[in-house]
Amino acid sequence: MMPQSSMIDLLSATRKLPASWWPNELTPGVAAALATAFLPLMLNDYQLQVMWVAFYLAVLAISWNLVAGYGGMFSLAQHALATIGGYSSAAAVLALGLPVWWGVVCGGLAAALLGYLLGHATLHLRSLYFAIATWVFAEVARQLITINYEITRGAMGLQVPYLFSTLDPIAYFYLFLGLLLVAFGASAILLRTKLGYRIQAVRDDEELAIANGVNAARAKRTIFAMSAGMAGMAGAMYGHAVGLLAPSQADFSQMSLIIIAAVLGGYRTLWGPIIGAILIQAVAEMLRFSQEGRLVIFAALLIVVFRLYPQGVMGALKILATLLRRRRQAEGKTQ
Amino acid sequence: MDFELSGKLAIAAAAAAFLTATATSAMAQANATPVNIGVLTPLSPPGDSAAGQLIVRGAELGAKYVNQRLGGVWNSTCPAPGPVNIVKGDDSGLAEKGMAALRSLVTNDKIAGVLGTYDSTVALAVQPLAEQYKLPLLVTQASDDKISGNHTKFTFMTHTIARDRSDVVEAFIKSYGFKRVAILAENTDYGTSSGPDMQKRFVDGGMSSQLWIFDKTNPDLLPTLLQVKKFAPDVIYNMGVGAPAYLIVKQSADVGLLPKTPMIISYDLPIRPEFWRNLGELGKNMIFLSYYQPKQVLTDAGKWLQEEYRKSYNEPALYSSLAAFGNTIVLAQAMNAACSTEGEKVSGALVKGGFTSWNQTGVAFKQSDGVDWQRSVQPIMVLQYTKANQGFGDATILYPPNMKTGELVR
Amino acid sequence: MQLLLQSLTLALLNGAIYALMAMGITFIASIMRIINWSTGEFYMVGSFAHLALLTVIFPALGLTLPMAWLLSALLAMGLVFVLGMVVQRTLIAPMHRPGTQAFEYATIMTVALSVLLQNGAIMIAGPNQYSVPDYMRPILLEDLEIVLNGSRVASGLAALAIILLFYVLLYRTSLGLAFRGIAQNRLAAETAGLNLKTMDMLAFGIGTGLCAVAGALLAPVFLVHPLNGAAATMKGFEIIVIGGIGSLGGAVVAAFGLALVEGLGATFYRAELQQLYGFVFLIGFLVFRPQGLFGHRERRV
Amino acid sequence: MISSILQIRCLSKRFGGTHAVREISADLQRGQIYGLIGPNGSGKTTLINLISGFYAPDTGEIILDGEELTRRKPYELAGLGLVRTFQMPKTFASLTVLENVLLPVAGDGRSESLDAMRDAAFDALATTGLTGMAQHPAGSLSGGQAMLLQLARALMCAPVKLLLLDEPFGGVAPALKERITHTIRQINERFQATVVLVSHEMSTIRALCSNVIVMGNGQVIAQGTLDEVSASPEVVAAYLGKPV
Repeated sequence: MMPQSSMIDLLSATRKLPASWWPNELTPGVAAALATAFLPLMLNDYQLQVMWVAFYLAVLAISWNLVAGYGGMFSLAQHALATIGGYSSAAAVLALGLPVWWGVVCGGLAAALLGYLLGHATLHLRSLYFAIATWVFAEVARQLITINYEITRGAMGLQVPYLFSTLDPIAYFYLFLGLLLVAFGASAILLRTKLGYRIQAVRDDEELAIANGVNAARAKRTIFAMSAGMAGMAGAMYGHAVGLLAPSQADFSQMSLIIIAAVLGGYRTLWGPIIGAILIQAVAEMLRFSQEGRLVIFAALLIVVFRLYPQGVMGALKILATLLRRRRQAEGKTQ
Repeated sequence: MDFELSGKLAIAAAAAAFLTATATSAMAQANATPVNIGVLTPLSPPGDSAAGQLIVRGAELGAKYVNQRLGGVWNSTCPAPGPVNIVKGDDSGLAEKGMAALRSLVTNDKIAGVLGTYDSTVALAVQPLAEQYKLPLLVTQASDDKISGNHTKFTFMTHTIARDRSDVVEAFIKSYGFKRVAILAENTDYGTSSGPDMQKRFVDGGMSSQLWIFDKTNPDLLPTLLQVKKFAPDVIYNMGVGAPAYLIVKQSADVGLLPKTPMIISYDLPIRPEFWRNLGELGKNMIFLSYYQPKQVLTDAGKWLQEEYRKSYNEPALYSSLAAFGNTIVLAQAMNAACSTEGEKVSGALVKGGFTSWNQTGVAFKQSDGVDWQRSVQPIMVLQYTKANQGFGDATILYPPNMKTGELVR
Repeated sequence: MQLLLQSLTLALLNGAIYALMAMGITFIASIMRIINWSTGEFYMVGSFAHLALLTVIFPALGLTLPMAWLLSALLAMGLVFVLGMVVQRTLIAPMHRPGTQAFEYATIMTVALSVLLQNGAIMIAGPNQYSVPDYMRPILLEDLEIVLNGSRVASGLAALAIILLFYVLLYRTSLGLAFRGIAQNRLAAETAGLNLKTMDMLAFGIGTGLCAVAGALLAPVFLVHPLNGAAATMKGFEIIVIGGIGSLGGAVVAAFGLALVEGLGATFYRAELQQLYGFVFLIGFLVFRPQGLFGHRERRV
Repeated sequence: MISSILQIRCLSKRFGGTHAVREISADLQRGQIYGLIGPNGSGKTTLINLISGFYAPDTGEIILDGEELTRRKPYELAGLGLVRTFQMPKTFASLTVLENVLLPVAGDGRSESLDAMRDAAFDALATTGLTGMAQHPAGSLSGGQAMLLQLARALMCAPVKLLLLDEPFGGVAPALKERITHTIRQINERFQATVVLVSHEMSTIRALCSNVIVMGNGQVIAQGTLDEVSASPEVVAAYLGKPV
């Protein structure tokens, strides 16, 4: 009775079920990370520096994609949470005398806690108000860091200890590659857990999710705090990689960059933020003849790509793959 | 045999000739190889791209000057490797972008020296990299005294720090008998390093002084200025850069502080042509700090710059451009003195000093104590306009006393 | 006392200006349910268009008119109105696809647009700040020892006039009725035969035009340069939240309230916290009255 | 033995000036299928929203199987066996059909692993005839299929005590109506679940429901078998809009 195509679907469905905690996306992720780990053999200092900055941006974009893309919470505070992570770590290291690694942990925890509180205060708001509320949070953070220059040194920049004793970018390349792999793996696994399904269900239809037994508010708060923690930890590592913190990291232009990276690569996809961040860095380096025009070209690129493929580069790749498959099937039939 | 031998000889000769020719042409090519000098400066937000553009203009004209007037680097004593070329690196005013840009300049462009840093954060972040690469770093306009205070081997500073400005403003204010000073500083590294320093100085010196720090993105400074008015200062020190500087002037008039209270602008903004267009009558009697004045005798290089700048951009060069220009030609001179583009040798030459820049003071980097480590101190003048739409050259020099050309008009 | 009086006078003038700054963003949000993140950039484009018209194009045409500034500001508004409609049709409308959350996608588009316009302006306009000649001579209220900047007064009055015109458009014309219907319920308005595509395009044009005329009018007060739109964005967001989306009256009241809170706070307490007073005010609203002053709670389900 | 499953006492809800539900009391029996009918605007959907916790009642209480519901959070109700569907069929559009069906298992307070419930999910898909769509995004379903998906999810909310169905046949292709009726019966039989069915289609009401509750103007105006209520003058008046 059952048509053949749906039998095939059923079989593949059984295989693709969220049965295992090891998501399908993770295998190519680990493979790519392993391949990337050999890159320093071919790259010079500068390229390594560009790569680690790309990885850092990718981590922020992943964390934002988690709240905004998968969670449907259009937050505009990711850059500020990262900055807060950086300054919290600095406080732990400089004021309390903790080791730098502990500082990084403190930075992540502080950002997660603030994220949780911010989520508590704002997540009941409708999307438009929520976006503005998070933007206000970011702006307040930036201004407070700037105004309290007696403590933070404001725009003069706060010097913090480096994570490693060397300035060699190889060390930071592996550090941020590791962080990126963790962030990618964590979100891939998270999306396959019950919490992951809950948050995606809430994103699609909050009422329906509630009617099916999902505590929507709690799911949103949890994801928001996790994403904030991820950003905060990345921000803390960033501070100790650059050796300097400044309120300009909490400038909205940094948030724009995170959004551009995530959306250009593919909004609501696991690989998108990574592809986007690396693409942005690569394009920036190709455009070295026109430094001033860098952001103009990014924005134009985003507008064109996003207009044609709202799923970004990932969307374009998917369409390409479908076309190729169809052509192959067509060829198969003619033969 | 003979034939073979002569044949072989001929071939050898031909080969030798070919090799020589290749080598010569290669050397000729090597001679033409430009020496790259990096300009690391903010060219996109959140950095102050307006300042960055001025710095780039100065550096590019500096390279032009070196190539046209000095005949490139290594012009006299060493075999000349060729012209100087400016390579831009955008730091967006961010430490991490600055590091990446500097690494790019070193790795891809093989720069022999870098100048232009504008934000203190960027200067502090790239300082250790410059050490690592043994790359001379000329800090053009970052003003935090930690930069020279760190006593690093390859960092050189030509910019004034908080203390220099405080010295001049304090001496000027004292000599004219002002007693109540209102300081309005923007919340950038410039404002937060100099503002508090200056206020402390005035209070320690027995004057009454109050400091207001304001957000650079806030265009409405009226509430702040109402507080200033309540304080009733007899002079206002305006530490805005760019738009805020204009806004302070305009809005001081809105609350009635101007034209009664004298105002000092902390840099040479008033020499720009749009100053009068933007402010009109309000610009009358404006006092401002400047690092040069047209009647001041500039060096040939300085004169050349002002002329070329006016030709290219149809306005006078501001301090940012002058400083970047100066840094570029100083770096070129140091390379010439060292007969090398190697960082170690160039920085050695820089420490020996004795370079011409755009002003008559010259540039020397002594390894003095504290914040004067490898820092070349530049003279600061205090000027005043006395009429609306006055030309920059006609402004009165009020300070230093030995250059004074007129009295303060209140 | 004199200080209080002066502070209040300035806050009133600022209120009118803030109201005009916020009108565009509120209007677009109420009709299209998106935040126009490029509000500040349309403000900036408006100010540059005004600068070009008033100081280059008018003199070149030999035009010497009384109140040329007003004409020029209105022309700038018209130009940006057209630009806004083009942008809406080509970039924003296509983001309303089935299965996508229009809010997010359109907002992302406006973020990209804002980066493009801002940095484009930096590239084209260069590092300088510009101003246009003052619109009016300063007004001296001698008894009160208060000076009022003529341009502020002129632009404040013009702002009020434009807001009044906008009010007439919204509440006294059939087009306005249509807009109000859409703001209430898009689905019902569409069922009632309104062409949402055209109306969205018009709304975006009008909204950006309002931002632009604010930028033009304020050219002598807040200067013309590539980053001058930041304030308009900031005030716009604050006023949207305080006033409630879709309420013109709310936006006007919120604008004056915000100007008062900021002005009084910064005049009588710490001045460097000026912008934070507005934020605190706003956070208060988010916590205690998230629908804003005159907004209404949406029924769920 | 208590055969009553849901007790409603004096339930009221106002929206501004309109009294959408006024002082309704009712007692529903375990394992019965009730039809909830009444003219448009008579308060049927408001009543469903009140029982399922989406509206907080102004007065009154709701007791499900001995548990007071009014103080419970809406998301807790699913765990207590109270399941509802929506009039406009709702789906989690970006999740696959299979993930949609598994979602109740991911809800707070459910301890089974998703893996363990896979077979149950396929059973639910088979019951609703959606097996072939398992890997398709739910956003691509037709209205009728989406309605079936709601029922498939209900099957996963085991054990279902009370199933509230708001217009499950509205705009559904005839071929699928049969499937929906079949699924409703399945749920009813398998869990001994009480079903409240809001519908305008008297033929399906007649086929499915043993009991019919008629609402008019926010109140229950009649209760009994379909034939009994059809004969009631109040019901006729309510439908024709005449005063009693």
